[in-house]
Amino acid sequence: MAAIITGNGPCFELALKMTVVAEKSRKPIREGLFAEDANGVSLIGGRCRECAEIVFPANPFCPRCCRETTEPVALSRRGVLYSFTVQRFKPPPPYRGPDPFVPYGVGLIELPEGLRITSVLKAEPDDLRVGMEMELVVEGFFEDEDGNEILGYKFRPVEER
Amino acid sequence: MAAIITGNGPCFELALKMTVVAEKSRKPIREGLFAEDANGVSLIGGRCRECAEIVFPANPFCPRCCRETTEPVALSRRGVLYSFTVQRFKPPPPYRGPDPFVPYGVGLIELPEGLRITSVLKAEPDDLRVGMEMELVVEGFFEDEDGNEILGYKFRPVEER
Amino acid sequence: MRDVYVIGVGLHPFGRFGDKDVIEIGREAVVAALEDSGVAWKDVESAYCGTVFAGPMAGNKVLARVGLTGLPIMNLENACASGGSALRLAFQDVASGFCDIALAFGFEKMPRGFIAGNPNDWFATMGMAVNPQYFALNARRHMADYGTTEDHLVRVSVKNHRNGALNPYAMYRKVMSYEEIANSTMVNDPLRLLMLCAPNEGGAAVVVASREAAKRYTTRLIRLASVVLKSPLYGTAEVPYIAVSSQVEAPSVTRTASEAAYEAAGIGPGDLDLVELQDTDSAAEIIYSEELGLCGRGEGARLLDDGATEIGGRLPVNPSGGLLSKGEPLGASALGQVAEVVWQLRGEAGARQVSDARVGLTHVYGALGNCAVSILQC
Amino acid sequence: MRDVYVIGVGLHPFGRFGDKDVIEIGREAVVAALEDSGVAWKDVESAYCGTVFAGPMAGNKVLARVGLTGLPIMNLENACASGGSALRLAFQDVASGFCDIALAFGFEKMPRGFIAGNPNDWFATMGMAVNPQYFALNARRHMADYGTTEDHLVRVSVKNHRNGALNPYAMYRKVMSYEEIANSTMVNDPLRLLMLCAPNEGGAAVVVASREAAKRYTTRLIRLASVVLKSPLYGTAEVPYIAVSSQVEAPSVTRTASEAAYEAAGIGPGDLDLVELQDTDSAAEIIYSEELGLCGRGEGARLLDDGATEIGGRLPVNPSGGLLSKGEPLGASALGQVAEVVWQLRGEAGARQVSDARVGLTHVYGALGNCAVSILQC
Ligand SMILES: [Zn+2]
Ligand SMILES: [Zn+2]
Repeated sequence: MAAIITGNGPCFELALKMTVVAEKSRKPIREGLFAEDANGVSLIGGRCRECAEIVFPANPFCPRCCRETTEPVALSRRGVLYSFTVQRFKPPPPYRGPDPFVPYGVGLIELPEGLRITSVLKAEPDDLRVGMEMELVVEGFFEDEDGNEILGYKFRPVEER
Repeated sequence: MAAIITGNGPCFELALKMTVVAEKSRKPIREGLFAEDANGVSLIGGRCRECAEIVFPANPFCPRCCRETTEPVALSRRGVLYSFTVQRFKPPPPYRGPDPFVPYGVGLIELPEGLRITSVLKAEPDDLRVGMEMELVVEGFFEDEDGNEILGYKFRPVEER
Repeated sequence: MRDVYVIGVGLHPFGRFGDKDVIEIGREAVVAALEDSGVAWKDVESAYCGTVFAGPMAGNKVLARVGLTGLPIMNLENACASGGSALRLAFQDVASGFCDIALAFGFEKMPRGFIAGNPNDWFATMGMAVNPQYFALNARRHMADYGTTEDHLVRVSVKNHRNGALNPYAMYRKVMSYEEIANSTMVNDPLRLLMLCAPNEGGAAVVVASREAAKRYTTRLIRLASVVLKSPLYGTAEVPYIAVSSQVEAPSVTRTASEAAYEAAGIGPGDLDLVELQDTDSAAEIIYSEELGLCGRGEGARLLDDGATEIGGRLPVNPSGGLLSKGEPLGASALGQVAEVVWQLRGEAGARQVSDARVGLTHVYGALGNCAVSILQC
Repeated sequence: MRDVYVIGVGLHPFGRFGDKDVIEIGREAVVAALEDSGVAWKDVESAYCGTVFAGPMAGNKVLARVGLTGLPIMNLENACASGGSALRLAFQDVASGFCDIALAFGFEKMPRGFIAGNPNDWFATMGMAVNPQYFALNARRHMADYGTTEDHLVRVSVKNHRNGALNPYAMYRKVMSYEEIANSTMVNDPLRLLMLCAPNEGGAAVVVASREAAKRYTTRLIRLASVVLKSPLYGTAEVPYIAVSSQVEAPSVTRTASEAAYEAAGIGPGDLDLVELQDTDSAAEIIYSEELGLCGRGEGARLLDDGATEIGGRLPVNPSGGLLSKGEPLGASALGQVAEVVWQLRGEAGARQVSDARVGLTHVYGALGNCAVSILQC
């Protein structure tokens, strides 16, 4: 059975086939952001029943139809780097990252569904170029007060295999 | 020589005849609110050179002429109680008063110059009535962090002598 | 200038709603007004939002959940008159021909407890600058000048709570007895807890339209005859204040704003069938009744004695229950009054219906003397 | 609708002013505009204030120090478009005949450092939601799409600092060399510190009037031909965002707002003699030049290569020095642009005067996609 790293979003019935298991030591930074099934971990968006528009994070409201017409959907794990930058200064709170501060990439990942997602990048800044293929990774961003590892998402360049 | 319990207001040359002496243990809650001369302590207002309008606290701006035309003036020590209430609950910060809270009177004092001043009252609530004569008292309101006694103003009913 | 009509009103109930998001409160009010009007969101051409505590760009955040249609959105903050300011601008957009359909909306989720004025630290530190103090000072002086009594103050609150018990959008939907009010905690003499309105949460929205546009949606044309916002003249005492001139006697801003509204509407106080006014406290209802010209100076308590201000009386005041029973979500309160007047003029006010209501007035007044008055007519 | 004219402008310098009171900053700007216009304060009939950080009722507090005349005062908060929103309303008051003379003013005393967006805690916690990130993402994509280079980004900043050195109201009145800018600290690649505008302090005010009223005060009639505020259409990427559709391609709000402003004014981009636009960063100047229709899509950098945007060029952009040299006090920045255009049209811009300037455009754009554009003409 798949490991579960997320629960349902608030006020939104997550329709994916998965089992909710409370796991103390690893927690998503926000419930409902991503989920793991037999094929691996995915970000969870919402797809409109009426117009096929995709939203992220999952949310019942379709901003194109202006009605609550979306249903949860696992998003593609791969996308294309639409643009990128490097965060060179430490963001103000509530940012939580390593101390001392370590610069990191931030990019827009264009998914084939027709959505660009802002994401932290897991890459050497010099390796980044617009148009390169990227893939999702879910990993720890920091530890919270109770010692839980807080999980967020990043995208990294797809490596040749 | 008169005891001095106030300095100049910011950006305002106080024209009263008086000497400024730093006195550590007793400080006015705001500089320039009141001063003492040979006749006793008075609140300091501003009187317009052009229209005789009175402002309190002293401030160069005459709100009637809409120009900086006022000069400092010692206000009457006596006035008439225009209205009053009793503060029955502890005001939110920055209020600083006795702990536990003690209710106190608040009133509007109409001065003969043509000004109504909101003031804490020093009186038994049951003794208050609209139209009674009141007189100024300057006294300690609380102690600050450095142990200074912080002085403010109150009005109390004039006693028969 | 063209005539302007109210074609839809909507409220989110006033009260306390736990950790419900203020943006959602606003959204529900907007959606309710749109549904009431029958107007599709994409046909609304401009939007004005009034709120004080909901944070930056709150109106944009609400409307992002209704739909991003590109319309101009302005966020207003004018204390208790925020909603009235939003209505004034929506009114003007339509009156001037800038557009045919405009939205005014407001919402709030206020901190609990009395609002602490803080004009200057030293003043608040000494124990002044607390709003109900000023209300009480006005009340006491009115009592001394005109013979208004504590009994009158109790009865204003009894009336408004009785009305509010009939209003599904009110915070306190419970009849309060004379004794409950007269024995409630003294807050600032002569004002007791149940004579003071509570800051709270809620939302309200109003859709206005030109005559031609309005006729596409309804046959019950309710004209927004005027909306006026005024700031005070020098010489009036506006909350909060440290001192006020008694050399200069200026008319109060409630008087100047209402006179301007009467003149712009071509409607006088004698034409009114109901009034929703800023009953921040019991005495305020009496004082503002006078300043709005509903009676002569000093005669506000007599209106009450005559039963005129009851729902069945000659000129019902606060048939909605007023702020005393609804509470006061700053950005929403003025638009909430407009919704009540519209329901009354449509004959949709249920158990609190004022019979034959054809003309109504709304009035809000707040910090630093901002005052908004509107007049509606069917 | 009547024609509207700008008859007075005034600025409090933009910069950092220690613990100087923000209300005083606003007052000085208002007084400067009144003096410039020759209008007596009591003759101003309505006032609109734009500010984000100055606290509740800030416009009323400023005007209480100018004089309590009873006029309606509205406080607007529309992020970077706050001042533009205030101008739109003052414009409409006069255009609609509601009044003859109106004031728009704005002021700010902003927290130091970059503004932290915070759409949702989790997103900021992960290290996104920082404004210059979005600017950098736009810049990088523009470079990839159209061949804009880091050299272009440096040269925009060189130009604007060179202009700003001639502007007594600018924060940075110093020519910056190519090397200083090209070697300044990298903030968000490709954007360096000296390619980003600084939030700061300042005030600005504009007096507008009907033609008849304007003629009483001046013979140099400068027409405010249009003022437009727009919010975004769905499908555009507005700061801050977590994700944006690439299925729906909507025109940017800068494009929709400027097209509406051109249409309302009956003036096209080809008629412009100068432009003051939102150069939050160097790339923004290039991108907005395209969205304002000053050139074709992807041709913004070519304008720079051709020298068109220099003060002596075909279409000077940000002759004031732009936000890059003035800094950005949110509530004041749009009105500061208007002041610059007015001085240019009057021929009063001194060493940075654009010769034969007869038509100018201002543009601000901010959080959640509020955009204001105005067009002035002499
Ligand atoms: Zn849809
Ligand atoms: Zn004077």
